[in-house]
Amino acid sequence: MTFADLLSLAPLLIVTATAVVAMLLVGILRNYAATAMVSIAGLFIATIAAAMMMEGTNQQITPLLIIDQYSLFFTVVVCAAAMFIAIFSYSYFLNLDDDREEFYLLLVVATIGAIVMVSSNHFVSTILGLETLSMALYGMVAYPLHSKESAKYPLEASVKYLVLSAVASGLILFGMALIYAQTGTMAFTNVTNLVAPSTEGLSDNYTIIALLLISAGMAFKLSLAPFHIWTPDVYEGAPLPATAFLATIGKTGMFVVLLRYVEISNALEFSSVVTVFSFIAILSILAGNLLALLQDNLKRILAYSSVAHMGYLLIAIIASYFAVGTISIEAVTFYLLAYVIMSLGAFGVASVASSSENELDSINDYQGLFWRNPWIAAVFTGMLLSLAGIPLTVGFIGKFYIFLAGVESSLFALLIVLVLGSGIGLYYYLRIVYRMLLPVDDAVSASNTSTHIFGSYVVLAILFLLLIVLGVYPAPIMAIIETISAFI
Amino acid sequence: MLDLIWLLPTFPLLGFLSLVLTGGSLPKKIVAVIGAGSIGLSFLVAAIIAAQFLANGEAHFIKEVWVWMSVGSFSPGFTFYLDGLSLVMMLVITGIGFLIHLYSAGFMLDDPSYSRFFSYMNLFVASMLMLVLADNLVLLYLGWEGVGLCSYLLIGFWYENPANGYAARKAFVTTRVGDTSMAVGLFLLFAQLGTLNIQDMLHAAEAQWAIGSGLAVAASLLLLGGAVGKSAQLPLQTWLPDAMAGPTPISALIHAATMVTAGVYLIARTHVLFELAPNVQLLVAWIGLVTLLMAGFTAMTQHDIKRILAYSTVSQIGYMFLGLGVGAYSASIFHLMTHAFFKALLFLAAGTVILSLHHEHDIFRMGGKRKQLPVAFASFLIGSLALAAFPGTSGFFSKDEILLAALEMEGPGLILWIGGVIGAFFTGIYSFRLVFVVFFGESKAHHEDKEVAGFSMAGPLILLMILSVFGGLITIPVQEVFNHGDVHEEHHVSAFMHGIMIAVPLLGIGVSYLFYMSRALSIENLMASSMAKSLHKFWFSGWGMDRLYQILFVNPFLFLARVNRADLVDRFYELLVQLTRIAHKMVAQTQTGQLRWYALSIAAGLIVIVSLGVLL
Amino acid sequence: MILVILIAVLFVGGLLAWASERINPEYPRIISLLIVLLDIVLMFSLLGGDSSATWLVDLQTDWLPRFGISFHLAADGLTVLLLLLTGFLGVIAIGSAWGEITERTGFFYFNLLWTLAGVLGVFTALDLFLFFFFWEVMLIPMYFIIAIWGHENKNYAAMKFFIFTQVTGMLMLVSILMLAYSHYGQFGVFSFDYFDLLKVNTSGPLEMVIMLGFFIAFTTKLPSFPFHSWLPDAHSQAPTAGSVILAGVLLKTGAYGLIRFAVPLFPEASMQFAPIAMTLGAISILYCAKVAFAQTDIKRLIAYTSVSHMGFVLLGIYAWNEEALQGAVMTMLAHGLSAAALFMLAGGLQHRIHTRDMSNMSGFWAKVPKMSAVALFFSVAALGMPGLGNFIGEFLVLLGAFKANITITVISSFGLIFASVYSLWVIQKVFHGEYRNIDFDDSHLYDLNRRELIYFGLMMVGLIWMGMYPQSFLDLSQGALEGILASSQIVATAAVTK
Amino acid sequence: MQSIPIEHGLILAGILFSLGLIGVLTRRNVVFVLMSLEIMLNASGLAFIVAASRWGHAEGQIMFLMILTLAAAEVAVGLGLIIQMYRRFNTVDINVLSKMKG
Repeated sequence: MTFADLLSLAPLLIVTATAVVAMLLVGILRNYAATAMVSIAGLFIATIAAAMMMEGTNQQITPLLIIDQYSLFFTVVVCAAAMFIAIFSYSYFLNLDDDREEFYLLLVVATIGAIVMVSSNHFVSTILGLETLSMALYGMVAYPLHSKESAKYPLEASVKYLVLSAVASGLILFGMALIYAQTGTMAFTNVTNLVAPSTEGLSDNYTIIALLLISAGMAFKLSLAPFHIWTPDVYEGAPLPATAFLATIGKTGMFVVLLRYVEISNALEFSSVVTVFSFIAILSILAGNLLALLQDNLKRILAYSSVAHMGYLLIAIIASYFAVGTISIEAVTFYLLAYVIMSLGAFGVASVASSSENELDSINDYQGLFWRNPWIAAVFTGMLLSLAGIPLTVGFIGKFYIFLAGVESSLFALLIVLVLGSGIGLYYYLRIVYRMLLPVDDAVSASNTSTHIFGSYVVLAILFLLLIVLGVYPAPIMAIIETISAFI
Repeated sequence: MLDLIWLLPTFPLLGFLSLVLTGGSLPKKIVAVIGAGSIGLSFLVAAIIAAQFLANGEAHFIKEVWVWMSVGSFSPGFTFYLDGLSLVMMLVITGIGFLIHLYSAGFMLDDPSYSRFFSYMNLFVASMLMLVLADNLVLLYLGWEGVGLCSYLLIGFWYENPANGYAARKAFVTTRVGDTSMAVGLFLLFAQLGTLNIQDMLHAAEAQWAIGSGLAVAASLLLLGGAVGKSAQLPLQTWLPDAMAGPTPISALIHAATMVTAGVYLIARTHVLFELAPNVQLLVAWIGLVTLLMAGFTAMTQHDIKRILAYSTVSQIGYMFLGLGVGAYSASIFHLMTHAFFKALLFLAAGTVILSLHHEHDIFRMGGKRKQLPVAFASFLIGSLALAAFPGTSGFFSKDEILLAALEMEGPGLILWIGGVIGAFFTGIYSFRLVFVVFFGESKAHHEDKEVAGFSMAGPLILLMILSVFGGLITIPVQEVFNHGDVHEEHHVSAFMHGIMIAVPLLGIGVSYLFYMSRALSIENLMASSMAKSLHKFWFSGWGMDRLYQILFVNPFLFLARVNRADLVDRFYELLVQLTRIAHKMVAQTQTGQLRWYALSIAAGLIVIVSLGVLL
Repeated sequence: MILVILIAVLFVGGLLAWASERINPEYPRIISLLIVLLDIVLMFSLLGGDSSATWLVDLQTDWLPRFGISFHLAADGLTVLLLLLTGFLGVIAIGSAWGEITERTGFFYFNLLWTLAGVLGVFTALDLFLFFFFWEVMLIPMYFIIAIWGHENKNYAAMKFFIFTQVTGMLMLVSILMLAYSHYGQFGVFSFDYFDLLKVNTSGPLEMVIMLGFFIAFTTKLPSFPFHSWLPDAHSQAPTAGSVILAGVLLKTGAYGLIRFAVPLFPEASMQFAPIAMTLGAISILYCAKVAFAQTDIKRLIAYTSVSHMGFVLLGIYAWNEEALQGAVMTMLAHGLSAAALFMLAGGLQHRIHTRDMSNMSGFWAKVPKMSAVALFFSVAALGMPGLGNFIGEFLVLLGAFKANITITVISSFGLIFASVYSLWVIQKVFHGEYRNIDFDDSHLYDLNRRELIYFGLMMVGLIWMGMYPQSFLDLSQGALEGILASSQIVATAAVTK
Repeated sequence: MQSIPIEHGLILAGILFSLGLIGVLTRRNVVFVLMSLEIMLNASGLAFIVAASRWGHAEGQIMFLMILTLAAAEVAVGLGLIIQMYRRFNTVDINVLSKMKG
């Protein structure tokens, strides 16, 4: 392990250091602001570092980690997102009647896990990252456990999440074991045509089962149907920052792993795997959108919509097998980025409006927001329209990519489902928008007692800017994504 | 001077605009001056133009004002075409029109919306002139629709009464049916002959189409559809009697003298087409015959003074169609002119009667009015004589020519002639029935009435009387328009036939004398039999045509409209929405909140995808 | 460049109008009026260009090079006509909102101007991606206009409007991508540029499928049976200005799309499909005329008549010969004015007596003669009276369509009769008859004021101009249409021989 | 000596795994649920060892050790939550945690 290796591990190390420093700080003096500052600063530095390293870093560090432009790109995304969430959570937890500092600890640790995931091309690092992330998330989900007001749900959410995601981890592990039995290596490798004469017995079906077990586990983490059922409850029960983290960073990390693994292992060579993936995609799109249709709880709506969005992404993954170019990979990349931006925005608005004591998670709470607080409402509208895939927003470009990938691989059945799903989706996004347009209802607006922090507004502004700029002139980012996608 | 022909429609148009834009703010005097004056001016111009045109004796004169639209090969223009035919029409329209405007100036004097009335009238005259002066069918169609609109507006002039509105809509929609068929005819002609300029079109048709060729038949049939619509012939005649809801001058101008004869004009204008389709031309004759007979029967049963005249109009136009059908174009046009004279006279007179009797329409509630209403009486007497083709009157000459032409025609000619003669007989009956009942006998009317007839009303009546008597002596310069197949020159008919034709109307008059004057015969006996009653009822209802159409077209349309008010298609989308909601409810059931159930779902999902993967 | 300015002016103006509300709620409407007038002035500069060239202006710069997507705006005669119509109706719409919209004026005019901007974009974009971009952009402000300032059932209407157009829009996106991809297949590079895609020769079922994607999107916006059912709701719920823009301009984008894209890009498929399309047109004409007659909500009635008139446009476009196309364009323009005017009248009535239910109305002529006369004029125009714009359009359409398909044309021409039935029915129901106000308070039932008279007067003049001297419009569009026709020459001949 | 065919090992692991899963499904007591999770994780650990023995690697066994620690961590967090749960509801029946649904 040379010094160069350490250098290219810089972002990871910086974040880890942040965690340590924060921990010591908590040990020395309990100061909410200080802890927050430290972690935010650390994450910020990590973001910058990763961004600066992107030029021409590309090396395998130990068998476990691959630091190439692709992983660095997502390191940037993850760190930035984590930083934004940290900023949101400051105002959110400000009035929590309990120790508030540890939340940042958990958040930073979870970020470490995510960074490891996006840069892993080995089973061990995958598991390491995944579990680090999950462990921390259990804590984050359950965090306001002791606080009297909102103490019922975090516990339930956390237990559900813990049990079920442990099952999923079990699935992944078992699948990995089978693959290992087939290939003899734990690094991501091609798993096709392995039936060597020397190894009696183990037929392709072993491989397929193994792949499906892994996919099932990952599908759970990505809350793809039919493994999505936990999502709404956990989203609803968890405090908003934790939900945001789970929805954005958690999903991103897992999806990058999925992408890498599918690409390297040629899993899609097996037509049955393609079938299963298509099945999962269709199911997720329909189920997600249908479930969200008449939902009144904002967090649950976003949970269900995330199910649908993961389904959209899966289409691109399937397409990547049929396509000649890298368009489908770019599609996945761009859409992930877009998804992070818009869900961060949506959850951000919610968490700015809420606090740990009272979360405004019923869409009725947002009635008349457009006239009470036009700027927030504008941001929220932007995010929702983006989620619905309307032009002028980054969400549209993402949809465009997915459609293009689909057309390129002529997956028309999936595209029709995509169109249907988006059509249904419009309904519930517009329901929220319409609520905000309604005249102000004093009873509701009175209940909004959150403390607004300047920082949160800045973050929202940044996100909104990204939303529009990437939606109107995405050419530069497209170029970047085109180059980095070559590394998959 | 001829170049100024575009002034003809311009004056009335200006009158219309000035009246509309001032929106009834002008004093009535000025309104009357503008309204009648504009028509007077264009009559003046018309007269001068006519004189000049006849003087330098060209066949026709064309003046293009501007190209209307030019798309590909299709380029109709605002182009006026003057020849004998349009000359006659334009003189009739402006002349009669002027008189009637004059009359209306007095007649409508106590109507609140005086200027609205005149604005519509002027617009009407303008479009009517467009119609007859157009050199292409599109411009003609413009006038055609324009007069239709004005007739709608004027029938519904007293809009407070929904009945009038209904009559107006009925008139417009019924004629619109005909217009549509005419429009389709235009499309066909253009698609086939590549032009809608009337003369070029006719020449092209002669050149390209064999006699009796399918296209010719189709084209002439479609045009005929337009003609019967406007001219209230079978099967579209039902609107005209109801159109009497409008003020009486309207009935005189639009529904007697000018607009309703537009169909005759159209056929005469495009007679070449009809000659290319002999069967259609024969059909024209038959339509004319049947219409005139049916209308004659009905006229005998009516007792609303205006409806009687309306049906008589229908029947007279039937004669014109008969003439067109047998190829006596100039005769028909001649009859058109004379009919314009005496029918306008009759209507205006009827107007005086009605006005004097405080809007009494039922002739059996009148009677013995010849003392009180001398002018009206004189007008009615002369008008009816002319209408009944009393020898020497204008009506005699024109109707005579038509019947002779029919007689001379080989094949069905004789039958047509007989029918026409029978019609003449009825004409005699109903026209004098009207005269006798209204003006003779003892006065049934409740009040001693003074005749309201200022100069502006009496003047036109007198002029029209003169025209009705001596109009027959005018010779109309339409020879070279119809130079082929015209039968204007000497007829070789036995004196016996002549005798019949002269005698029959007198016979009719006599019959009505016996019934309504001397009471030698009594209606009561005639009406005794139930058979007669029902027959009378049937005729009275205009042969039940209204009922028929109500059942055939109106009711089904209303029914369809009613059942589908909510738009089936919309319901379909509603259904989709409902299905989605149901689906949502079903899927939402899976979110039980039970951890073990969740775990189970994962296991199940696992099993599903693994079996999918392995089995496929 | 001028085109960019045209659009940018509106976008910026919208923001200005919104911002200016803080200073004084009167400002937004004044500002936006000035902005639109300025835009119209700029538009006239387009007319200066030499009319010999098909494309008066043509601007192209890279946008998303990764996919050969360029920012490509261009205008030919047809475009200019539609731009002017948009500008004109923009003014009219602002006028109709002048007294009606009293709260949140800033945001309202912001949306209004942005809708117009989107429409201008749609009319000028020659890169299909850009076209789609604007196509969607013009919807969102419209959604806000309906959803915020609409009437009792606005949420439903706005939602329906948005979902219909959006879903079909996505179908079109798929088609665009398929087309672009087949260009990639044939030339090895991505391009969304109109002229490049014209070169692509797709054929067979694939072409049909792609074409259908466009067709559905455009006929939904047109709208045509069976995709029309969003329109009555949108119209009856939208504020007057919204209806004016919707009926006057937005519907025309669908027709424009058919003329510019659907047919030229897929000549063969369109020709195979023409009979079906024309049949749909005929059905729209008759069916919606009938449904219109049955309505009691005056705005719904007018909405259905719009569908019926748009049926003529569809008929004309797929007859695909010069007369029919010119007719379709004239119908678009004339209907733009007449429908807008009728909606303004209906809106005016609703503003005065707070009901749209015709069964409550009767004999208004006695009460509001000016208004009644105006209404009479426009309904007469709507029923296709010669001498007014609508007649020219419908007549030319039928004239051309007759060459292409006799049966359908004859059937469609019954629409002329139905049109007279419903138009006169409105006049009878609302303005004729005995005046009575049992069901509403007529304290505010005053006649047209000067401002309204000016707007209606303008529109009347427009219609009469179109009716008496349509040449000035036909000449503008002629070059463009001939170009489009020539581009699918084989097809045109095929159509005639059919 | 003859070695055990790899299938047998894997099948055994599979059976263990399924047992664990069934346990998670059937048990209402959270503690037992956690134990069933343990079984699942260890089953996959066993599978790793079997595979490792096939290739004669050490990696598999290292992986097993990692899984052990991982499972321990899971249980640690889990037990913490269970205590909270007991404090609040005075029961460890998993069904009390079903407030959120729909």
